[in-house]
Amino acid sequence: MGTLAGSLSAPTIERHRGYAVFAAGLCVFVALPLATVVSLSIGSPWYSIYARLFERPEIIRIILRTLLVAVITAAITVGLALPVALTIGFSSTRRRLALLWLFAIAGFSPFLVRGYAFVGLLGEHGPVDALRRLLQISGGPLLGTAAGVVVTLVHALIPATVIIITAAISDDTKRQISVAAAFGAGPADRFLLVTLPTLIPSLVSAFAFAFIIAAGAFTAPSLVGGGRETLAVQVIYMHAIDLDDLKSAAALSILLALCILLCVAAIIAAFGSKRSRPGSLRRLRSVAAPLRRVSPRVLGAGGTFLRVALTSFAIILVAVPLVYVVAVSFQPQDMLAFPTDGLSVRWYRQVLADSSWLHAAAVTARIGIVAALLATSAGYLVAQATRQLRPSSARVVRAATIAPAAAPAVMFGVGLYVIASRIGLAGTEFGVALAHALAALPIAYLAVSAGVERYDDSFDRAAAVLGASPAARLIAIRLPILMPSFVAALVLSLLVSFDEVIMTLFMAGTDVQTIALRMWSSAIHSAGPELAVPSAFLLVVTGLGMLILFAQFGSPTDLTKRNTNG
Amino acid sequence: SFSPRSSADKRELVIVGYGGSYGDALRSAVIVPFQRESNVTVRYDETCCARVGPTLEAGGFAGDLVVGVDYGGLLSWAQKGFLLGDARLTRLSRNRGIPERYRYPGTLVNTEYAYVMAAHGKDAKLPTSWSEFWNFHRYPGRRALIRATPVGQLEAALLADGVAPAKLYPLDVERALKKLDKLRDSVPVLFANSPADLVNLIARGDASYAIAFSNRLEAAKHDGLPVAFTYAEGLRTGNGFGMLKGARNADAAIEFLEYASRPDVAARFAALAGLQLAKPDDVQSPATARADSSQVTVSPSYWAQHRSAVGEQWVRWLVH
Amino acid sequence: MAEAVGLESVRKRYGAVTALDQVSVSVPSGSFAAVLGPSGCGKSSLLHAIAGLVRPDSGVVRLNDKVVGPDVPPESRGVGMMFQAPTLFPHMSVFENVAFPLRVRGTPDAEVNAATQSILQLADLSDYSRASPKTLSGGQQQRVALCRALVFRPSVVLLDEPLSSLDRPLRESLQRELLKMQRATSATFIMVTHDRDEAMALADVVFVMQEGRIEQAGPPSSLYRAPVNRFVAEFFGGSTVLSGDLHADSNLWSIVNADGLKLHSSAGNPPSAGKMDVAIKPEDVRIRRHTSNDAAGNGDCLGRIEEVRFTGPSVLLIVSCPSARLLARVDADDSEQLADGDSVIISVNSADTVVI
Amino acid sequence: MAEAVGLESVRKRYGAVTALDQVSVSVPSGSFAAVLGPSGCGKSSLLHAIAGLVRPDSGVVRLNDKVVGPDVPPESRGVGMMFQAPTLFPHMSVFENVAFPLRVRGTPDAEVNAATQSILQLADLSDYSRASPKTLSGGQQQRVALCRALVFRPSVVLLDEPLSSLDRPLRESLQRELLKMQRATSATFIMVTHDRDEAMALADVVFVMQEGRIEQAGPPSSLYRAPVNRFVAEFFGGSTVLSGDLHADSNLWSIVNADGLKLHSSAGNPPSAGKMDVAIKPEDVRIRRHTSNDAAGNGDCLGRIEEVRFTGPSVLLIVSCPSARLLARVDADDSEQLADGDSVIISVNSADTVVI
Ligand SMILES: Nc1ncnc2c1ncn2[C@@H]1O[C@H](COP(=O)(O)OP(=O)(O)OP(=O)(O)O)[C@@H](O)[C@H]1O
Ligand SMILES: Nc1ncnc2c1ncn2[C@@H]1O[C@H](COP(=O)(O)OP(=O)(O)OP(=O)(O)O)[C@@H](O)[C@H]1O
Ligand SMILES: [Mg+2]
Ligand SMILES: [Mg+2]
Repeated sequence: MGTLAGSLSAPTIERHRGYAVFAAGLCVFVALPLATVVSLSIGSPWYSIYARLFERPEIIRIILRTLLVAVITAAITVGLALPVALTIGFSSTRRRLALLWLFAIAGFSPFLVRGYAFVGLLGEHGPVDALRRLLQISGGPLLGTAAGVVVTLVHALIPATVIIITAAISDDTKRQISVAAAFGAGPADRFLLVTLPTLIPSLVSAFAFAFIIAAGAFTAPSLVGGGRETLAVQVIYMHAIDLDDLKSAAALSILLALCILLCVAAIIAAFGSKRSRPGSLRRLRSVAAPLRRVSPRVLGAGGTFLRVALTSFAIILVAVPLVYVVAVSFQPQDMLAFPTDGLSVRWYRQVLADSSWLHAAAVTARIGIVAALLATSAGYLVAQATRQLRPSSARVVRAATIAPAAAPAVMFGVGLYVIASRIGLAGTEFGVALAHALAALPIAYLAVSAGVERYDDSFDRAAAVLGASPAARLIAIRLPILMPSFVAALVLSLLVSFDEVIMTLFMAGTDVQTIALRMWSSAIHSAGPELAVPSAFLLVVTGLGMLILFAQFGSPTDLTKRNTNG
Repeated sequence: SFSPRSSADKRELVIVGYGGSYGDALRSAVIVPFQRESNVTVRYDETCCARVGPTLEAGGFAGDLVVGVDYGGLLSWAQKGFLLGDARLTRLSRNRGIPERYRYPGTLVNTEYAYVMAAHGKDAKLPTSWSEFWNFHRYPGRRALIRATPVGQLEAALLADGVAPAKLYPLDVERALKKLDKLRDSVPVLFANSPADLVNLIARGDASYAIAFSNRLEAAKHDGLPVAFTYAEGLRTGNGFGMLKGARNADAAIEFLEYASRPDVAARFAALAGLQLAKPDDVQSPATARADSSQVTVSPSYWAQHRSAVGEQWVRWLVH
Repeated sequence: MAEAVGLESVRKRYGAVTALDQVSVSVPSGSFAAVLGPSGCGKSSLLHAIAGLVRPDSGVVRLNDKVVGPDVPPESRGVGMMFQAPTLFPHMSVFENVAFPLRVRGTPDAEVNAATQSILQLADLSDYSRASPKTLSGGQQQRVALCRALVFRPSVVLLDEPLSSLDRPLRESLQRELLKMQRATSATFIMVTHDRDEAMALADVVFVMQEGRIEQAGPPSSLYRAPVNRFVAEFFGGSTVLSGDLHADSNLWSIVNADGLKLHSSAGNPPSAGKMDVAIKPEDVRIRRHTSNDAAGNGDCLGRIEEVRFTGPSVLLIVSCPSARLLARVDADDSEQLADGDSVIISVNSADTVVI
Repeated sequence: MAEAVGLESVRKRYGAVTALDQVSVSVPSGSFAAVLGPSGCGKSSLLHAIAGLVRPDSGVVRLNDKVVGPDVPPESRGVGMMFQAPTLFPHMSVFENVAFPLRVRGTPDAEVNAATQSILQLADLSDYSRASPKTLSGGQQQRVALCRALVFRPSVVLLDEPLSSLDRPLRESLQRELLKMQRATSATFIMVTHDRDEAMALADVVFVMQEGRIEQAGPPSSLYRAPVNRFVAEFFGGSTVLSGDLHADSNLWSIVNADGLKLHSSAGNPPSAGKMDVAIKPEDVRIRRHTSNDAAGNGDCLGRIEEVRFTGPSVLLIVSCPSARLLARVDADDSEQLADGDSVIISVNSADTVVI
């Protein structure tokens, strides 16, 4: 268990002024573009733009509705991701790799395309509505409803949340579960009193992540949502782009970002404390109490059934759009629809003939790798810093880290662009990579911190007394032990970079072309099967790549389990 | 290449426009032959146009020319000072016979498209007027609108409500929205994210009828998609070029515009892109469109002036 | 007496290592069993197999005379187990850790509090009941784990080196408490320990293991006095095992080693003939300084002191004679004139030696 | 002799608990020190303070005669440390765990291999060098940790209960290896242990701690023979401390307790007057059965056996007389007629008792 060496809190280990300095620098780095956005939102008198917003009753309603959709989405996402993560965490290597592979490659099909897949899947003639009619459930297609938006968002968020939670299932978790079993804890007690509390940090991370992304969602509600379901970022976007009202857009962005940060702070304050308080344990115990009357066998079978059912549902939710995308790439006509009149490789020929796709792919890969490395390192440093800063400073740093996701990309992109163009970074690949790193920072931080939070410092102490310098400790001890979290952070940041459009739009200028950007721009004018072709390609390429990556680094949790000795 | 591209290349022209079929048409009908005839290298940036406004507001370089933008949008940019009122451009605009209603410094608006009624199915029964579009008994089924801007859709609602085309402007926004309420209360309404999505919704049959963009429908029809549409009471909108503030290569831009507005080139492009030429006496625009005298022109000046205010009302209506 | 725990031909291999090699044991209900053996011999594996935490490759496990298949999960076996590493739940206080087994059994709060508090008091941990296990010292953690294994008074208790990190007075007091508790509840205790004295003080029956096998089972005194093989004699008895030749003389026989040291003598018929092994306890070896006027007698031999280990009341000597090496224990007072390298005369009090 | 490790008035508090209370120690270079004390008394905290893993609230730590401030990180202190829990790196094989300190010092591969293999052999772990630490038994893990702390031959070695989970033969052999290594490298070893015999066998100097304080420091025999207070006498000497009154008679004086038991007698001037405490070792207590024809003499008293603890060669008796309770150790052979509840006559061999 190694907690003994860790029992004596060691101020000299890994408590480095460097972390605090970095955190301060990062805060400034994030604050500058935000300050630009704030300055855009200043009218005369300074509050006039905000006052105008508050005079419009629909604005408050839009923000509240956005937050509500985000909360519901995050809750469903985490509710589905937890059983999936448990299934992955406790299954054999082979199955674990297969599942992780599925969830990881799902992310490498651009979300824009998957969003279009949902338009087809949820529409009048899609399979979902066919199923509904078959089951004679009243109502209409999910397309154009808030429920459709939530489903689409859950689909988009499941892979990342699964990866975050899976990375937190460690040998320690498994050992504690078997100890609990030895003391007579049945499946319900084990889950509620041991598994759940030990996974809380990662669940909080996953929930916060899902909430932030859902609250800032643009593509999903734009494609799948209806009129009343128009969410905050869409309104911001409309003001900034279609209505030429940058000032209102800026003010609304600041307002929304503040609301999101407040909500996240509330989530973390409610559940994020390191040790579960007696109160919450008592609550979990009272939940477990009635379950204890059920026979463990029945309960175990029921739990397994529930887990398998939810996992299967999650797999379907993640995989079906991918299948749809591949199918659409063979649609003979120029529309995004399931091919019903024969198949055609017309779009493959078109894409392969166009060298700009290949060029864009290379640029995307370069930017993605740099961004993922930057975001993950920064996320790690922030996680370290928040661990040792005073709680109040840690809150500020955490807010700054999450701000790039909380601030709508349109406005953050504008702010970033203003700063970047002053220092000559606008329109360069590095500038874009930097922007992507910022965009990915929140998720990288959340993924890494889920690991760092429960990392047992005693390994560092052991290494230190054996003579390892901080750098040696980082490379030889922390990195390998935290590898699951680092891989999760890298993969997730790569995904963010891969899908990022809006900030890229500004930072890329007229010179840099990424795949996502290329798709986005052609989708505005003609959203055809051509879009599905690179996705189908990427599914294969990233699929193979991820297989190699996971084989290389092992899976988030190692196999060989030795229950309880030492 | 992680370094800024040098801007010293004098003979490079950066054009910002849309991708997809519009971009393809522009490239094949205009850009490629132009590059053959001149020594200008054109870089066509397909990311129009979200970046342009904010970038210019921030004082950055967004490109030399912008293409495919509605005249209303161009006007509002011009009024914000985002366009470069080059005298040569004004002269060119006059020389090419651009109608008076589409002339403004810094712009060249030689094409038009229209907001029209579209339906799912190659041989679908089409409404003949906007008030028919609101007749849910005769034309049952979902309607698709576009979410981003109210332009065209408010006009359609007012025409359906019986407002005379001549009395359309200034728009009675409240009345238009009430008419749209009737639509939304009677049939399910889908809101598309982009013109392209509108076509997909109609082609797949997710929506039975839509207020859609004629140029996109022309292309869809050309591709054999199951859509039908009519230019009846179509709401015509000018669409064209603007010279952007901070243009690095104004000379090449003028050269390009001279080429693009050459009658043969313009006609070739318009045909490919499904647009109509803005010249009233043009012969090569799609026959149906020209023949339909019921078309109404969307007022550029009205929208240049009221875009934000009406937009706010539109947002309120959307979410209420 | 009914059987509380029984294993029959249980095997468990990990790759090349055989952790349990056809282990068969039977622990009567209400008894206190101790398991001893060298590090890595399979003691923990044995407990894990009983608790259902390790799935045997083959063999049968019985609890309370009923066969429990490998699919019966740990929580249905009703045993209490203390693991070798404390493995406390990090997210619970000391109190909640100890209360855990009661909680999952749905015990009413008042009872939980009473039982938990009283057992914490017994382990001298009352002051730490609200502490987080991470802030405890090693011995404190071990005690919490012990409390957790006992608090719900299971009928079968498995303890894996429960007192290994405790100081002697505390250990002795807890030993006494363990015994008291076991007698009071007539539960069956199986305890792994590496401390022979502990096993002797507590256990009714001792199992000595080596490389996955049970070498000998029986009451501690019988293992101490009559080891069945060299390993048990050395490991459990702390004896030195020497070989010698039988010298029979009418109905008196003795065993004498190569150096002339008389290892054993007895009346009656010798158990066998030829070379024989004799286990000699350190306290049965007599050492006296070899001085010029004191020659080695018959049955004595000459040797040299290799090491003197001062251990409180007595001193352990390692002495070598030409063909063997012996452990001898002498009173601290008697040892004062002995030092490394001294020449000594060795003799064996052969009344207590055991022929194996 | 130069000082290898020195602490001066070091304090460390955790909330209400004082883990180190004005601790001052000085360990000469090249010596083997043992730290003993009850569970939770601050032994581990002491080692952590020396290694730089705990920041003292106040006080000074010196290494090799130089003050090391609290900001000098552990890796710059040049000490080797083994924690109480093995804390092996889970992602490295046994071999790589042990090789780690050499690797971070940039030792050439050939040397790393040689040193690692030889120390693994010493700990009887050669067969496990490729194993993952997670698959090892408790004792095996502990040995790996020990190897890792020693492999780079640091000049100051801190060992926190290094042998607590090992069986006796293995422990004794490793004790011998530790001593050999310490002598060979003339390194300074500081070892926490709860085993008095281990401390006596290995240490040049022993520190007995209680509640964060050092109660007594000195060579083990002097602590054993001349404890400065009741705690050390009981904890380290295993003695019973009884009080008695001074009975002086010209230049002969004795201490007799309330029951008439003579605890101590000596010639010369008594150290003080009135009530005095005397530490009595179990082996100095004489017990004989109280039979009708054997009355208690002068200086003897009557008592009853409360508990008989059979511990191999000797037996520990807990006997109570009216006003006190005593521990007595007798030979196993002599004890056979003694049982719980027997009436006995108690006398003390007062030659060896210590007045505190
Ligand atoms: N991080 C901490 N927070 C709070 N209390 C602590 C912490 N570390 C140690 N303590 C307390 O300090 C005291 C001394 O602990 P330490 O680990 O030094 O004891 P020890 O002498 O090594 O005991 P053991 O023999 O049981 O290992 C204990 O009471 C322990 O609970
Ligand atoms: N999961 C595992 N994988 C591989 N080998 C294992 C595993 N568990 C135990 N072993 C091996 O089985 C043997 C017996 O282990 P066990 O833990 O039962 O020993 P032990 O008698 O408890 O030893 P100790 O006194 O050191 O705790 C050891 O050699 C160990 O390395
Ligand atoms: Mg073990
Ligand atoms: Mg300790």
